[in-house]
Amino acid sequence: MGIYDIAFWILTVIAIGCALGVILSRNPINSVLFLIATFFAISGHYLLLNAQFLAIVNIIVYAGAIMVLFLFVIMLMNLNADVEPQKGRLVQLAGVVSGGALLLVLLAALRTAKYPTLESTPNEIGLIQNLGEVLFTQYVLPFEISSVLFLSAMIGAIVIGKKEDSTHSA
Amino acid sequence: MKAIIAATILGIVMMFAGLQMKNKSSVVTLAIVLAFLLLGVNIWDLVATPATAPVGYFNNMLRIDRYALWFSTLMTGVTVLYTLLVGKEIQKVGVHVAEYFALIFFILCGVYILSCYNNMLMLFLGIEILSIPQYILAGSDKKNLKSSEASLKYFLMGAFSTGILLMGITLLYGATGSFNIVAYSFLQSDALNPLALGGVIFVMIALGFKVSAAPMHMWTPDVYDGSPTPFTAYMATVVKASAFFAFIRLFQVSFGSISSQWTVVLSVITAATLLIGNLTAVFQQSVKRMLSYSSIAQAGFMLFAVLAVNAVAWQGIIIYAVAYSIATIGIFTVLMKLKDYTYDGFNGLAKKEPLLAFVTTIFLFSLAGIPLTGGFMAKYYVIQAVMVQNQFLWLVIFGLLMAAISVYYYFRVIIAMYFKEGNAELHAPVTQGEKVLLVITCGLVILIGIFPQLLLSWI
Amino acid sequence: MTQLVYLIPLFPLIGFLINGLGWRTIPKTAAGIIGSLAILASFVVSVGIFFEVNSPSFHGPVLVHLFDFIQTGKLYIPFTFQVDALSTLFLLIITGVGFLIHVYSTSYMHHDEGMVKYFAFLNLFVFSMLLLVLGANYLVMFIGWEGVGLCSYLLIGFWFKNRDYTNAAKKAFVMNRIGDLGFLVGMMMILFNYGTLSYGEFFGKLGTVPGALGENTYNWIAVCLFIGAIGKSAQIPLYTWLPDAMAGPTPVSALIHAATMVTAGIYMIARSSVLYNLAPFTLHIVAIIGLATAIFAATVAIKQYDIKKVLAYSTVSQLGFMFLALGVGAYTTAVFHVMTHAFFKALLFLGSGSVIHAMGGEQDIRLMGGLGKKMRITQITFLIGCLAISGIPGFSGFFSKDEILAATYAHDPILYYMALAAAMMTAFYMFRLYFLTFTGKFRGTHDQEHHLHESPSAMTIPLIVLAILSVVGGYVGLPAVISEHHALASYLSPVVSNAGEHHMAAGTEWLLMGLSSGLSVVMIIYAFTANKVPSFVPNTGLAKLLENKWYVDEIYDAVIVRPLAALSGLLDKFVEKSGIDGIVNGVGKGVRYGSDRIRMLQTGQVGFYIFVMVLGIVALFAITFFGVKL
Amino acid sequence: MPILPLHYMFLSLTLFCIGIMGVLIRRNAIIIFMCVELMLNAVNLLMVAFSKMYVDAGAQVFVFFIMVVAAAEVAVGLAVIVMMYRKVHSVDVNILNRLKH
Amino acid sequence: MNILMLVATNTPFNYFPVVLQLVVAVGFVVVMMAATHLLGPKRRTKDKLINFESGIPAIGNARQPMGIKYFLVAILFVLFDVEVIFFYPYAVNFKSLGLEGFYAVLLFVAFFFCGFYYIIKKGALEWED
Repeated sequence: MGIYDIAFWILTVIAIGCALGVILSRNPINSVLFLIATFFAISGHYLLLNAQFLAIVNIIVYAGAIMVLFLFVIMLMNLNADVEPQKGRLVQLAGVVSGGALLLVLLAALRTAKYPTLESTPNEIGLIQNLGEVLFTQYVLPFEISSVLFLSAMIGAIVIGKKEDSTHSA
Repeated sequence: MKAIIAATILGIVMMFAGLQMKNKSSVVTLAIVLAFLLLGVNIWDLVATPATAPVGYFNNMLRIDRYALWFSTLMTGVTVLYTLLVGKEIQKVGVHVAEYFALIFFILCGVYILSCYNNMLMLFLGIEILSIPQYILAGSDKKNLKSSEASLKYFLMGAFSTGILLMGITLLYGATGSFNIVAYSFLQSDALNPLALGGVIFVMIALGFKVSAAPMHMWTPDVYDGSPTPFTAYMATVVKASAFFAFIRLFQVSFGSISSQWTVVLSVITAATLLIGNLTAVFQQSVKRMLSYSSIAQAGFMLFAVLAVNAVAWQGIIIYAVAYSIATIGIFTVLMKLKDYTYDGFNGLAKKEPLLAFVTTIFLFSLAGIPLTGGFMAKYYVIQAVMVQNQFLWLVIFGLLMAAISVYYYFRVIIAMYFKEGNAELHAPVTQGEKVLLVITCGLVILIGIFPQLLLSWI
Repeated sequence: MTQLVYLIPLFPLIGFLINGLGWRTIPKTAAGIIGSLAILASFVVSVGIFFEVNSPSFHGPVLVHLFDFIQTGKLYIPFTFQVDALSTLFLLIITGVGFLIHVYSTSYMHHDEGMVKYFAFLNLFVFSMLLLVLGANYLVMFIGWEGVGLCSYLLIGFWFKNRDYTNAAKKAFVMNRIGDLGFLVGMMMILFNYGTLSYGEFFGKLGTVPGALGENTYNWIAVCLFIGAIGKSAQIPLYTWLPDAMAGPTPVSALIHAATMVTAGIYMIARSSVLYNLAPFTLHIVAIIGLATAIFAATVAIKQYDIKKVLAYSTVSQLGFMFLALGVGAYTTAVFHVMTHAFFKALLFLGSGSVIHAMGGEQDIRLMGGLGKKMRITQITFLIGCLAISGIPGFSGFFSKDEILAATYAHDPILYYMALAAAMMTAFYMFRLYFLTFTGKFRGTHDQEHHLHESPSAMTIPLIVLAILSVVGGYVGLPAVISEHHALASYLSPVVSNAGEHHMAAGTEWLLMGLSSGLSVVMIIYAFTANKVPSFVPNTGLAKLLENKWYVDEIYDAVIVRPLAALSGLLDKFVEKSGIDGIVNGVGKGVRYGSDRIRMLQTGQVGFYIFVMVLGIVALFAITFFGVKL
Repeated sequence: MPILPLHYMFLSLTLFCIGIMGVLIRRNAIIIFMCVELMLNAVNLLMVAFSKMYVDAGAQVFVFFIMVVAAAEVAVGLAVIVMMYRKVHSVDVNILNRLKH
Repeated sequence: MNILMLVATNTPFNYFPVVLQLVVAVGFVVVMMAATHLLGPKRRTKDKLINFESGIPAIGNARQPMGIKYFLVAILFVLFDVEVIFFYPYAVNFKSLGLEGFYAVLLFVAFFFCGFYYIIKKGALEWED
């Protein structure tokens, strides 16, 4: 077992364990922390897969910004384990069983999938230079289009998030 | 192509208009003018693009053909009609009138992308540009708890379906190594990689969610019911139609060659959608909620076009989208005039506003698929598309049976208007201008029903 | 002239538009004139076309192409009218009888505030009906088919304020939808197998191109189309809407539910005779259902007391006769009966309308009697109608009904005797109606008696015209023993002709004619004696006398009438109320129940929604990867 | 045993299904949304694995866009959740049942 | 800039120093916390564990929900933060992408500034109510 494999299995165990922690812990703050840990594990996987830039971005954007926003909202609402609503046992069981059934079906269905072999030699594609090249040549249209998405989201933040006052708006 | 840029810029113009203009009705007027402008740009696109083989743009991110151009133009036309008919009602929803219109222009940008995307990334972005403004519009009536509830439900389920869509795209990428939808058309039915098939099913489920096909339909009644009515009208028409267009585009262009693998599953979905939509609509008391179930039922018919992998299906989906959208917007316009959205609210409308009752009747005829209205032609074309395929005769018969049931709940409204005593209360008297517009809309419905060739000969 | 055929539906459409758009401003009288003139204009054009079609120089059907309707890939369906002998005959019936009924309505509906709307609907109906018969393909026919159904629905509910119309209109609608579904499926199958819907192409391919189901294709298509005909023409089991449809104004009953719309089913089958000739099994079903309906409805009619209900059941029964004729392959005979029936049944309905008009809305025949003294014209014309429908020699009904009976006899004598029994009952209940209404003493209130009057000329003139037609209308089809030349059959022969010409011995034919007309006379006399006295009025002298004189009445009563009446009641109560209505209501209830159950799935819980979606994903994956290929 | 794409796929599908389970068993709207984010990350991981398999940077660029969209969704979604919270002082999705049947 | 330098290397093992630093940083925190926990004296009495609020018994939770305006700023922060994804790659490739890339980014930034201007005008970033 090479060092790659050891790293893979360790990160896998951390990722799955923390993911379970997200859905099982009663305290929402713990869930957030577990999710951040999961993201770190996934970033570790990115490194193993030669996606160095993505690994960094994943931490900056997901763990750094998005999850902090979650944490912020949870604290804003002062949610904790005491006020956390719990579903009935039966409903939870049904959820676990159906999720498990989905996993089983998917694994059984995709078990025989065919792939080219995984290139074990490191490659350069995950480098920031390479990604920039691809992004600004092939993917320049989606890049521009995504600004529409941001504009929508900004409007959403204003329309939904802002307190209603009639002085500023038409 | 120009239309995508134009829609974005006009959306920004509307955003800034909200900062400058204090008068709500002048904002609406501006929006109507801009919608017409956008229609002009679309027509320009249509005229300027030669009718030769489809052209790829931006490294084949987009691929523009006649269907795409016509669909964009027609949907813009429907939006123009929508702003004309419903614009006044949007004023009443909340204070951010200009923003609502800006979001509608952004949605249109998504519509254009979905009509000509050639890459899964564009599909994904298009779906999101279509959806995110909808979450906002659904929750825009902040005084109303139902509106917030609709928004949250739609958002949670929409985000979930985004995950499903992405999983599908990833699996397809895993099977082919490409995001280009034309690349998928080289998949072969025999010895198909399970990854590809899994991807197809995931994508089908995610798109089925957007078009509210059973069993992914359950958000539809609640969201349509809870959202402010003007926006429900838009969600149920243009948005749904373009989701369908995206659906059929992907499944014809990319997965046509492996259709034997997925048509069975899709036929099950179609049958379930027809059954649930039509059956559940029967029991409703609120016309608005009935219309949301009916939109599920109509989705069942539109799925026929996806099921049939041939050229007739394209024509079918376009004519269906137009006929259904126009009639639905018409009905919602009338509905918004009424104080009471239940069936009883329509009692005696024929006495009070005979013209309103008459146009409503025509719109309902169209939805029910009575001959000489657009709805009949639309149903005819999609069924014809399946018939040409020499498959799924059972589904066609089942669909006709369900169409027979649908007449029941549509006609309940007509009975209420014409045959029941009551005093249908209106918010405000209907103005002459609105009447003229409604009559024109009604004329369009009949025109499509009698001369579908006027429309289809161009496409 | 034939190229002008588009004018025929255009006039009623214009009439509809004028009356429909200006229904608040147009005065009532003007609306009546506009409506009637529109139909008159159509009638004039129809007559012109008829002469052209009837001339020896006319060859084959003329197709008048209006515009392209549907054009997809290989399939091409134009909006085309077809002018040939069959459609022209129906044009004449629809516009001719329709015009008379419009004229009648101008007076009958004059007191009604919704008269302008009424004429708009009526014109729309005529327009749809004309589309139905003029179309050169099944799709155009279907459009007309739906249109007439819609107008009938609107007109049944026309007097919604003071009548329990809702159930009637709803029932009519549900049953027609079931029929329409059959028609649609039939159309789909034609399209599926032959790739066309136009008559010419379809019939041309029929014999040569085998369908997907082999020989059975013909039967399947024919059965599906026949289901459509059952719904529209009120045959067992989808007939109960027609008696209930009498809730509408009487001229509507005359036009839609007697003369025109309900015969659309016969038109369709006659039009598709090429197909039906290839589907003998289906023809057999048609004959049996027609005969069953004829007998059944006649039985029920015997015990009805509502003047319009009697006529409604009699219509159902007569339609049954027409289907019987179709079933034994006598297509022209069926069309012949459609024509004569249109005359005399319209006459009877209009006559009953005149009676109801005079009685101030009363429809119960037990409360009438002796009206003949006050309303001479109505009485005489009504009598002519009764004679015609009963098949008394010399009147139109005799010729057509006799032809049906003869064809049936040639086909199968057993069917003949059953049909004969139905014909006898017809004579009985019609004359029961006549005697109870027009003869004897008046049994209504004093006010009503005072009010009795003959109707105005706008109503009586159509009655007279129709009465004349009811007499002479039969002479276009003289029995073979009298004349070798059957005018109608030779006129229709380029389009439809009877399946097998049965040449019976002249003696047999005379015998059959004698038998049916003789028995009819007997039944009339019997009806006279039996119905002189309604059950709850003390016997009058004359009736008592008759009763004592012909002691045989008691025997008749015990042996025939009582069991028949009991059977009639039984059928009415159980088969109709709980059987057929039960099924129709049951389907409705089932749908509502299912709706209610499925509705409950919509719990409002977003978690549950996603749960259902996940289950759906699991199921779809299971079907795709591990399911049997459907 | 060398690490195959299959391993990554199983890992990714497992995380994906854990996310789905979380959506199903939790009632807190924020946690449900976090579980959706977990699903998206599972997809990202698989996408990167395939990117390595095909030696194609396109898939990694796709992941950028997934992150961008996720950010936009988070902005709107949390705004909606907060709006709801301000009205009913709860983030429990089970109380969202004014719209049903 | 050091992040970029690190990224410019190409095997996972070039990240070993980062991992080492992480381990040291986390380990330091863990060790310190554990040490105080283990070494410090523990005297848990009831009085000591309850909050002391000037002798008045504490009612409810000490934390109060924050104002919504902070939340709005946080949301907008996330939206602008995500641009990082696009700007780092552009910065690295600034030269090679040339004018075309510049225009592309210019357009993107222009859209963003429109949004930014809109937000400021709407008063979403005003701290004072």
